Amino acid sequence: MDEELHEHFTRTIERDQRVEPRDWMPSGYRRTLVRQIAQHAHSEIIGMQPEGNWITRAPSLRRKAILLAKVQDEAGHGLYLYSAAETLGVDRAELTDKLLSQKQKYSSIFNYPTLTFADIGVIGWLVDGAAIVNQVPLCRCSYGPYGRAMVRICKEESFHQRQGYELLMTMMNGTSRQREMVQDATDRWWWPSLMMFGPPDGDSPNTRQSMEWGIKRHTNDELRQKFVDMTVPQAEALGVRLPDSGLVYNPERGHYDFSEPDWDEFRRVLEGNGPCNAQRIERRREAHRDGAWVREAAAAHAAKQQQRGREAV
Amino acid sequence: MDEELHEHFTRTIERDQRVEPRDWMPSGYRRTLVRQIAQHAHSEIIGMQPEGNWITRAPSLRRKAILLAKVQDEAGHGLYLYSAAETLGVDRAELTDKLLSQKQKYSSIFNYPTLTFADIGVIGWLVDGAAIVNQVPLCRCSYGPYGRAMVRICKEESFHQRQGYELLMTMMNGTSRQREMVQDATDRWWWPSLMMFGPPDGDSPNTRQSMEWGIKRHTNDELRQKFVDMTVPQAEALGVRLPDSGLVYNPERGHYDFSEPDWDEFRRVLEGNGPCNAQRIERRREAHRDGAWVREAAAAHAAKQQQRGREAV
Amino acid sequence: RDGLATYCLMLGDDALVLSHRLSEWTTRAHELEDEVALANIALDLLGQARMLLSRAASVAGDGADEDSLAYFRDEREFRNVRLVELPRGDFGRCVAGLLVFSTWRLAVLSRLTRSADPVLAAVAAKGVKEVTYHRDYAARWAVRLGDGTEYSARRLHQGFADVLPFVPELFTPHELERELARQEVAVDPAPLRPEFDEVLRTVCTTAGTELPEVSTVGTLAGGAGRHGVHTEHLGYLLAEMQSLARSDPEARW
Amino acid sequence: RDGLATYCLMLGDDALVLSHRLSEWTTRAHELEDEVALANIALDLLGQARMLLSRAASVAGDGADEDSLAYFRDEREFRNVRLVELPRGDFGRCVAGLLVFSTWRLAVLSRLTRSADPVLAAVAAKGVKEVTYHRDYAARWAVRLGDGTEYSARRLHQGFADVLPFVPELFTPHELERELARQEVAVDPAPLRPEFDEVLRTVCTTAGTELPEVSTVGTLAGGAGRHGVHTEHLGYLLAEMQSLARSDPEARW
Repeated sequence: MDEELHEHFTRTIERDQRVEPRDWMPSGYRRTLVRQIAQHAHSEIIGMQPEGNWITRAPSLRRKAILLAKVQDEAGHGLYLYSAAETLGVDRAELTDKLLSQKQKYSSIFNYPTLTFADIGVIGWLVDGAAIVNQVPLCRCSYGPYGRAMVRICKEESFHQRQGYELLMTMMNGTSRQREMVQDATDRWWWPSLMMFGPPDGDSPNTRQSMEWGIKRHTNDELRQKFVDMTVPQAEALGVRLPDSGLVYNPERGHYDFSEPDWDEFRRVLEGNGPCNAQRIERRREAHRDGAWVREAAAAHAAKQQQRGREAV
Repeated sequence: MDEELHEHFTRTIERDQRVEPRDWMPSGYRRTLVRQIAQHAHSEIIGMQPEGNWITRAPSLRRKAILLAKVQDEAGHGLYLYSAAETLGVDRAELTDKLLSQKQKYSSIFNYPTLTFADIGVIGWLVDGAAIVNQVPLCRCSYGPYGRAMVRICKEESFHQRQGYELLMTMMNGTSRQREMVQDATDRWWWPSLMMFGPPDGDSPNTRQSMEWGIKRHTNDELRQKFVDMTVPQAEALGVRLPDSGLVYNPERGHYDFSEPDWDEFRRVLEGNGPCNAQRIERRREAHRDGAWVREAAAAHAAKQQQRGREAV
Repeated sequence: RDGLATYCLMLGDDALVLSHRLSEWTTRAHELEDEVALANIALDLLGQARMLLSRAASVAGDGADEDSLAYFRDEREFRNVRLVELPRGDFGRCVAGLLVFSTWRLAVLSRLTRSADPVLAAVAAKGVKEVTYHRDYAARWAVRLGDGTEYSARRLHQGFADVLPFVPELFTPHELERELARQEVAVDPAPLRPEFDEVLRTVCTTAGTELPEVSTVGTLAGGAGRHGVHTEHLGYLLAEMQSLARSDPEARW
Repeated sequence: RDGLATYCLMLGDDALVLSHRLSEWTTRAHELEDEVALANIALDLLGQARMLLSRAASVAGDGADEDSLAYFRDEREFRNVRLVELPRGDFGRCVAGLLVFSTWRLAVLSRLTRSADPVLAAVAAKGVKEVTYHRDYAARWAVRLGDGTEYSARRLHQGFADVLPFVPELFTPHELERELARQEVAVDPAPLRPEFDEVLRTVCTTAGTELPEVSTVGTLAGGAGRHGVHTEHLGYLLAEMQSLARSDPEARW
């Protein structure tokens, strides 16, 4: 019986069909998915903070509306993803606890501070850009609910990416101070964006298994290369310099060569020592703590309502 | 015996000598003084708030230093005055409680908001100016500790008043926006400043007794007139208009005539319905509440130290 | 025309300032669903503010636009009621404030749909739908908090105690509102008070709570928010909101 | 000369930003005596900031003055360490932060009295006396809180947990500090760490508390406050501090 189920699962994967919540799946597959989806959901939620940092200071009402809507979309993405994770038998409160107790991670990119409004544009351009490169293949993820959530998310992310790029275009056509802000923000976010694809393939032991399971479709280095190739012409169109003297087109490979990111910094941030790790987690803990009485009130009211309903019968 | 003491007290007052803490005094005298000194101390403390509101936004570092020092001086004045009250057998914690529970009052002027930085100058000029007119006679108050505290306070207040006036002079010699700010602040603070002298003499039943006891030296209306006479030429020198079309020099009286303040507004503010009453009291309550654990810690440490001292003997 | 422009600023500033306060809840609410809801309300109000400020600018015809009005006026030139300036507070305050504000605004906007000014009428028509949702959201939460735990009932009650002192100002018309109301352009809020009280009473009954007795926050020689006499909170809000726009006035974003 | 100007900005901005944070305690402390003390410390630091910013301006010789430097630089141009930007927090945090800051600054200033730059040497000499008092104030309170109640000991401990992650930055010299230290103008803070640790150890022993184990707050490609890479808190502080000065750049005050 067990073997039969396993074979069915393997065939589903091989034929590029979708595994659905009620289907049997190996526990490793389930665990990997839960971890990945949760981390992805947490990233959406924590990712609200660096951008949220500029909502009250956005320099025009139009930009304020765009930014507020974007941050709101991220909360929405978090909600879809927590729902997708719930189809695997975990619940959201449990995942929230794991985020707050730092037993689950979120994307390290959000541990960097947003220091100027140009960061909002650059996050749209580079960070959402990198996220899209990472996520488009996930739309074909073997696990149905995750793949379908990604379709919706990718659509909105592309929209955000265009808005970010458009902000940068506007700023590059603005005052010299605005152009300097864009260059400065690009300098700060370029390397962290490259790190978003994870460690080099040689240091990414789980990649092979994830690819076999149809969760991942490309290696970290493949995706990183894709992102660089895509981004260089965008930077040129923008008139911004990417901060890597090793970045040159290699006609033999048909790709851009580029320098290694500082993987020590990557590891330090991952281990909790980035510029904003403590602040990001503390903000969520504070919201959770300060909101406990509200959640309790809602639960108490719901229970009373149910009780009243029963008594009325 | 009692009669003898009373006679001694009366003679001290009549000869314009000072009553000292250990001297016998009528309980009404003591009560009146406690109320007045406490109200005065509370006014210094609450008065820190409208000015404190601009410390972090002062437009030059020099003005910031002046303002911070001034607000600090007010805390100092509060401390002298609480000490003077303590010589009458009440303690500071009790007075603080009475402020926080609104059983004792503070000057109503501090229930108005400071809306621009010109308010800082106008408070120095008009509010400190009115305070000085009120307080200079108090330096000769029959109760020694109060009179002596007032000498020191009046000296510092005069300094503050000059600084306020100097700020306004600078602003009036500045941009048109600065001049408008000064006029606007003058318009807002003029009437409340006139109200600082209390209700018209006809509505001030305690004045006579206070004057007999040598606590008060002039009636409210006398002091108000003095303030107006003093302030009109200062306004002219400044180039600012006082917002009272009834303000004209009366050569017969040798004083300026002026219109009645809005005594209904005065009463409303006194009863707690000014623009900032709730905010002012809440700020003090919050500081008191938030600081409770610090006071407890200091007391616990002191007790432990004492205990250790005893054990070491 | 100046009068109409100023009236648009009044309603526009109300929306702009409250939108700012609500947007402060982003990343700070008790559940993601409520962060989404509060951001939605903030976005609706921001949209109303933009339309009203743009209308004010085009009526005044002096080269201003929504951004110059939002970012380059000083505190004394803002015309919003003081209620919307109050610091964020906790969720009990948020719910009480939003219930009060949206009940009042809904009463105003629903009359304003018949304004002689077609733009105001159109803005009001759109706003009515939005603010109806805001009010329902606040009312639902008022019921949950009032009927929830003892503690939540206390927080709601304190929230009302904090905001109710600012309610009389909402129903005290500025001379301009009265004047424009006579021309059927604006709405005089004074007669709407019974309708407002009725809604609050209904919500409080359902929530099992009673509105606290409070004193009214005073005015300055009769002036309040509509006259540019604000609480001390507004200056800090504007310092933050306007900081970047003012740091480079030549910039376009 | 540019180097010296920048070095003055570093030490000046440290003082300016912390002075701002301490001045936020005005009307908020647990006793009037401590409001006076904290305002005094804020005033001392403001005085140090003014001398250092003025020195930076006169060395640079480009028409700047203390006010243009304080009010018209943007966040990325501020050179202070990140420690001083942290939000006010409670009194436990205040004491922990002040103890750490003043212990470090005293170590720096006492060396700086021998600077080859006579102005820096004079500023340092004055500063040493002031900061000695600041450190003693903080140390006395650390002992009271640590030895006071269980709760106060916990608050002090949490205060240290909040500020210690920013300590390594204090002892990591900027290239410029190293360069100027070689010229005997500036002080390289790196060798001062043992002295700092010793002071903290002594205070903690007396207070009966242990310093918590914490992780270091990271840098951005090696850059931190001295490079203009700040926490997200600084922008809000500057928005508030600079709002009025920037609202009318032509004005003189």
